[in-house]
Amino acid sequence: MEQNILELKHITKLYPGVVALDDVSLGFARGEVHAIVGENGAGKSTFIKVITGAIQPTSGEVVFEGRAIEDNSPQKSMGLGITAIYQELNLLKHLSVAENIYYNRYRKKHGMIDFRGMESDASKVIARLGVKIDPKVLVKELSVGYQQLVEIAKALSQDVKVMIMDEPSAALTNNELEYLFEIVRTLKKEGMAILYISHRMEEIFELCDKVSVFRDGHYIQTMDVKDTNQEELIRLMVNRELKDTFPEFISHRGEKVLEVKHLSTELLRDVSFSAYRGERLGFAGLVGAGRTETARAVYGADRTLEGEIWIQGQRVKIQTPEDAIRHKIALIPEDRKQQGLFLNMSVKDNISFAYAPHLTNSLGIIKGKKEEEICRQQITKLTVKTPSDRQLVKNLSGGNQQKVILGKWLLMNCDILIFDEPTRGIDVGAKQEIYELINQLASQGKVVILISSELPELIGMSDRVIVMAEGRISGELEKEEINQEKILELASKAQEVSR
Amino acid sequence: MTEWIREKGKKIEWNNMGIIIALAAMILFFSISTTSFLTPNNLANIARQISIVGICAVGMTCVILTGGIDLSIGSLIGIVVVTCATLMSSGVNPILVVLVGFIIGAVIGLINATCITYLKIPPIITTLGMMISLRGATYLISGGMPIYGIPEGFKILGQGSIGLVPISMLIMVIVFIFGYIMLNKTVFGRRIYGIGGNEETTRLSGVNVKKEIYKIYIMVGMLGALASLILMSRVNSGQPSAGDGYEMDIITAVVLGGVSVSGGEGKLSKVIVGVIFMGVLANGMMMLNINEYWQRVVKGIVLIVAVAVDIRSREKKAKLKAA
Amino acid sequence: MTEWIREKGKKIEWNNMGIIIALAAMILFFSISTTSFLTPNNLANIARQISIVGICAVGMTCVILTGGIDLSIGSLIGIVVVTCATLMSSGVNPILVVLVGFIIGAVIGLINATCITYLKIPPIITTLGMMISLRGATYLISGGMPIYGIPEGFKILGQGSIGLVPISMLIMVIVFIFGYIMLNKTVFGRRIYGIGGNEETTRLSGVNVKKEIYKIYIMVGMLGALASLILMSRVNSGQPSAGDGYEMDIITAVVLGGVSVSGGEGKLSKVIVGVIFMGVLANGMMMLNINEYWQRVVKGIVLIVAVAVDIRSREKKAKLKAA
Amino acid sequence: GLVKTSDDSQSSGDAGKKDGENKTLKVGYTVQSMENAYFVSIVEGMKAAAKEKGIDLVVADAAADASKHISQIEDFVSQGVDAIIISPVDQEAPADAVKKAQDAGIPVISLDQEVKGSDAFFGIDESEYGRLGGELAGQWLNEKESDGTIDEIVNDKDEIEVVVVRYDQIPSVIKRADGLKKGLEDTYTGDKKINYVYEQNAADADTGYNLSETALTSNPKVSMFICINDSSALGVYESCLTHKEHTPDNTCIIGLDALPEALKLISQDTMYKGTVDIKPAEKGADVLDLVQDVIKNGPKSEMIVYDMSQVTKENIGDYDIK
Ligand SMILES: Nc1ncnc2c1ncn2[C@@H]1O[C@H](COP(=O)(O)OP(=O)(O)OP(=O)(O)O)[C@@H](O)[C@H]1O
Ligand SMILES: Nc1ncnc2c1ncn2[C@@H]1O[C@H](COP(=O)(O)OP(=O)(O)OP(=O)(O)O)[C@@H](O)[C@H]1O
Ligand SMILES: [Mg+2]
Ligand SMILES: [Mg+2]
Repeated sequence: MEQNILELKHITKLYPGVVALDDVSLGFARGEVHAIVGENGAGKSTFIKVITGAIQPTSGEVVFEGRAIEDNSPQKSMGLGITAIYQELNLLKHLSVAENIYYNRYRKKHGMIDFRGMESDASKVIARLGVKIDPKVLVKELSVGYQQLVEIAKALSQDVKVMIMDEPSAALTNNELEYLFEIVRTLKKEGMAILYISHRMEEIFELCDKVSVFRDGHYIQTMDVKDTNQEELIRLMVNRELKDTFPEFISHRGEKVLEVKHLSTELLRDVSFSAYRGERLGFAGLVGAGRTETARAVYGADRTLEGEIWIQGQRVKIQTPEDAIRHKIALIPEDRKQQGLFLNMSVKDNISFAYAPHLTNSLGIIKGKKEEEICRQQITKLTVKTPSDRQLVKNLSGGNQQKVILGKWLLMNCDILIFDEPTRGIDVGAKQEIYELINQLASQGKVVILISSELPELIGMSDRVIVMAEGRISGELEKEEINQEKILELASKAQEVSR
Repeated sequence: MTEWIREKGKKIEWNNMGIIIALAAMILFFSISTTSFLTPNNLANIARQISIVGICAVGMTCVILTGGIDLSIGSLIGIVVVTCATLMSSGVNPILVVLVGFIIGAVIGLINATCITYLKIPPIITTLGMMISLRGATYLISGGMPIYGIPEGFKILGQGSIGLVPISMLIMVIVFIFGYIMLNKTVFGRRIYGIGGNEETTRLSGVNVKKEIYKIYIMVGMLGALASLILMSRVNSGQPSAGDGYEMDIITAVVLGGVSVSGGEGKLSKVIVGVIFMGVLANGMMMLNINEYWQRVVKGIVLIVAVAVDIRSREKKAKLKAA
Repeated sequence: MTEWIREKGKKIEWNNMGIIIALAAMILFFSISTTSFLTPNNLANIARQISIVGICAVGMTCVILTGGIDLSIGSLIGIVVVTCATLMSSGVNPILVVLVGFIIGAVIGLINATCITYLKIPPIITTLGMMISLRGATYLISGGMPIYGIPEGFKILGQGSIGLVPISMLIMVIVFIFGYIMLNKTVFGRRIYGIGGNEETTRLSGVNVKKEIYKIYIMVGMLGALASLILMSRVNSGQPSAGDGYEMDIITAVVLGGVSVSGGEGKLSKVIVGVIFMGVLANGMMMLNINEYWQRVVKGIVLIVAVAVDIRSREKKAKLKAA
Repeated sequence: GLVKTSDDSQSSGDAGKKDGENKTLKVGYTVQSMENAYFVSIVEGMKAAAKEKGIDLVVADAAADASKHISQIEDFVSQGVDAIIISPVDQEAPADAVKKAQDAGIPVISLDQEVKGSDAFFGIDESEYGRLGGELAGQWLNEKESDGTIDEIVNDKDEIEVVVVRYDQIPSVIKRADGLKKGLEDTYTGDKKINYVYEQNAADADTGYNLSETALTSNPKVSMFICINDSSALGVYESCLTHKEHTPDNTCIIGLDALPEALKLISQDTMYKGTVDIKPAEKGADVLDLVQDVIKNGPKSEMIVYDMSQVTKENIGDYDIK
């Protein structure tokens, strides 16, 4: 058998109160796309961070091309030809796209950095992903989807032997994904070893050759993708049987609750739509179509230039999130770290943050017992995996962080809930729990708005879909009309119009 | 396994003790090397000497927790002291004067907050500008000369004691208790942590961040005014240089108490230790009658060492927990 | 759509001009209201007066860009000045003394960096402790007395000019040019931006962050030493109080130049404007014969207003971009 | 008038200065620190006199930074002043700048401390200033000796415990503190040992208060405080008031500068026993006469010494205390 390019031996990683990896041994071969799957908190990200030297394992060794890497560090692993796209976006927000792509690998001319050359190179790499982003633009100006693409471009621009991708697709739509897959297949042919982490099962089957399953910090098993199927994988991951991916739901469209009329912002043009009780309204579109922008405008997070918002037949003024909450609107934001969490605060403090004013006694003191009780309920209800409610949120895995945000907003008991990419980075099991939750909310007569880039999810979880393109609404599909082709057609429609 | 995790989780709650250990070591050293350090009288002195910095430290903690900073506090003390002393010495009713003092403090806080929230000027620049201007104004009001003629009765605030317990210390303790409850048990306190931890998340959680910033800076201004009145009463006069450089002492005490200058992290229960630490160090070195120059050399080193010990102890805890 | 993004991208590159406008307005005002402001002599004076702050501002910019701060720079100036003056006055070869000066600066930078990287003490505390200790050491070395007897020839550094152009200004300009190239065109400079923008990302990009921090603080120390030598030559003596409080002037100039105290953002090309702004303001107010106390009041307000104008102009740009 | 002066005075150069009598004289004063009440008094006196004499006075604050003097002298030269007065932080640092000013035809007069090479020096002998204060302290001890009450103020080792309030950040004040001690030692004729239990820094009331509070706690028998200025001495006095054991009979506080509040306390027979008056406001006024003299008649080589007078309850009657 051909020798593996990368071999991990008996890796254990302990964190305070957590065994993130427990004696994991695994190897990776050249010219293979090797998927790693597992529930949130299974240890996937920890595993790849050990490979790149971003963290030091408590014990065990990383063997590259037959030799153990000593004193591993990002610097060292990069030197050996290992690169990674980390799950958390790792970009320098104040620097340009081009510079981020070539950061610390600058091309020089006369001893100085050649920004011109760098920019033209960057354009070419970005173009391979089927999008166009001005390489001079600062990263902070981009939406999450674009940032993810920049991150991918950064990895692709490197000439390496092992490429690791930790949920690269989380914020991408099918369009960009196809380009990404295309590139990955080319790289594979060139003999690169690729580690691919994703919670989207269909991607595994489309792209990967091998799949390894992790559970609770333990390595479970590796299989050839062609020898397995979705059900088996999921069973191995969650260690129990899961029912249908998208739970059954019968919608009862109730009264009209929310009506948005002629909403315009600096990025949106004349967006109008209505949402009804008991109905799950989906928003589709390509990266940067303006879905997030719409949600934020409705929620009062950004300034609107024009437009009216009506709630239950009454015109309301929503200029700040404070106003929105008063009108019982909640927004579960897409950018978890920047907009949803207090990373340095405990799980408890995160969950109770918005709800705290309802927990005070007559003196304005927060009732500690009550608070803890309520937070524990949320933790249990959402099965947040954390050693205690005092754990700092930054130490949770990505998926569990998302659950903490959900917990916070469910407490608020709002009428209109806008979920912006609620399952981004969430494992299949948890996804189902969230779907069930959404259905439950809808059947309680709440208004649910779901923004998602994962088409199967959107199709499976929406009773009506609004498709956006370039800041406008390009079409609306009723339940029976919803399918992939129609959505994609509408999503790319406006592009032609505006040219 | 679950039990084990749960148990470990509790340990995270342990307060990290580094700075307390450093303080204890220092107290031990001074107690051995001088005869009069550990006497009730001297402890009362220390209490009296730290009360002004202590009161301001509560406000500064809030500001730093939001990720801001207040460099104007020393000059605020100056202008409140000089204005109040001028009024008192010209016979205005002391109660009225105290009121005026608080109003000045609040107004300065209001201006700071307006610059920070509406003009979006970074706190460091806002309060630096304010610091320079207010000190100028203080000298203008006083003509550069100290003001005397404060009513005798007013002395009690800064000089009086109940038994051995100085009144100024009592006030400080009350301020700390209030601050503690506010920061840990009220919505306002949570929001202070929130703003410093992640302002955008706080805003999206329905908090009017600007309003909270106003509240914080006004509170700081009023605490500064309270400290000013104590200082004025203590020296029984209005010195135009009053409070000069205090901002640094206050910030040092707060940071020594483990509050992160980037905001969102820190505990008032440790800030009090920082305040005491600074007071004991100054007092102890004087007791030893160390040469002024050496005092500085030692002070700087002790500061660094204390923080190093504190950080080390936190790391050790983390390791212990992991094992 | 693509066009649209591209176009926005270009507009972002525009330099925001707010602080330059404020400076221009101020210069205009002083030129009209005094006869002697806009004379070659006076401009040369200003140039000489700002050179020390200017040189240090380049180093401080780097430190602040990484999200750190250096409060010890003023005391560093003190100790270098006093040590070098002592050596020179006792007849040591000036070239050797200059070398010693740079070594002291570098060693202080090294100590700062070690505390920050290995002991993980926040830069504000590290450099504050250093500031206090070094000043104490400076007084100890000098016994509190100024040191005289510096060779005549050494004066040229701080007092000489080539034609009307002061040598100290030339040095400052060279330092700025070097700094500019370093920050914008070299890998080291981009790493400085990276560390301040997101230290973890920078580390994961294969940068040895600790090593870079060392380089930065050592550089700052050496720039401080350079400034010290100019100051010593200008004052032609070793004053134990040399550099006292300079850290605040330097930080003010840097922040006025739009560098964000939270790191990662800012341009050296604007910092020089900040430095000039502070120099012109001080000089112009004196020319106008404003009362010293009023000068302070005005200075604080002007600072705030200048930053407000700068921020406003940036916002306007942003809106233009969006429209 | 301010706006018009300099351009023509620069072009017509010396001619303008010769008949300075009927032209407004422009004088620049670079002062050590406007945060110091002593210098504030000098400036006040100077300003009042300038108004009377019709002199255009520009005051600049060096804020205790030796290099600021240089900048300010440079600025004065480009403003085209007719004379410069300087109260330097340090005596040599501004020497080159002074020379440049002189080269530009501008005389420089030192006030308080001398700058090497200046055209005239109206100054204070700091050691003497301190010595006079120390002498008052010594005299008080001698009185106690002759009363026979000296044994009430000594500690159990038969020593007189003295606290020296110094301020070692300014060279001239270091001399002053040493003068204080010397004055005390030279004047005291008794045979008790003088023990300086504390020598610490303070220049303002707040620090003075903290200092004496601490000193009195560890050394309750301290009977004497000799301080480098009245500001700190007044703080010391405040804290002594809180110690019942300390009375005007067994405690002596000596300050310098003759601040009004200090004079008041001296007149009231308190622990505050004396201060030394150098009449800063008068000095500020007088220096302008000297400036005019120098402009007319050229440099003076002799130092003109400040007259200083000790103030105790004996001569306090000469002062007008409100
Ligand atoms: N710095 C840390 N301190 C403490 N615990 C940590 C830390 N980083 C990760 N953990 C814990 O280690 C475990 C594994 O986390 P990891 O991020 O590897 O999960 P993951 O498989 O990538 O999950 P996800 O699919 O949600 O990204 C989790 O329980 C997490 O809470
Ligand atoms: N602060 C900003 N400044 C400039 N452009 C921005 C800014 N934020 C977002 N954009 C751009 O606005 C467009 C709409 O973004 P939005 O986030 O609403 O899209 P989306 O449909 O939610 O897609 P995504 O999957 O990227 O979140 C994108 O082109 C994005 O790059
Ligand atoms: Mg992960
Ligand atoms: Mg989006």
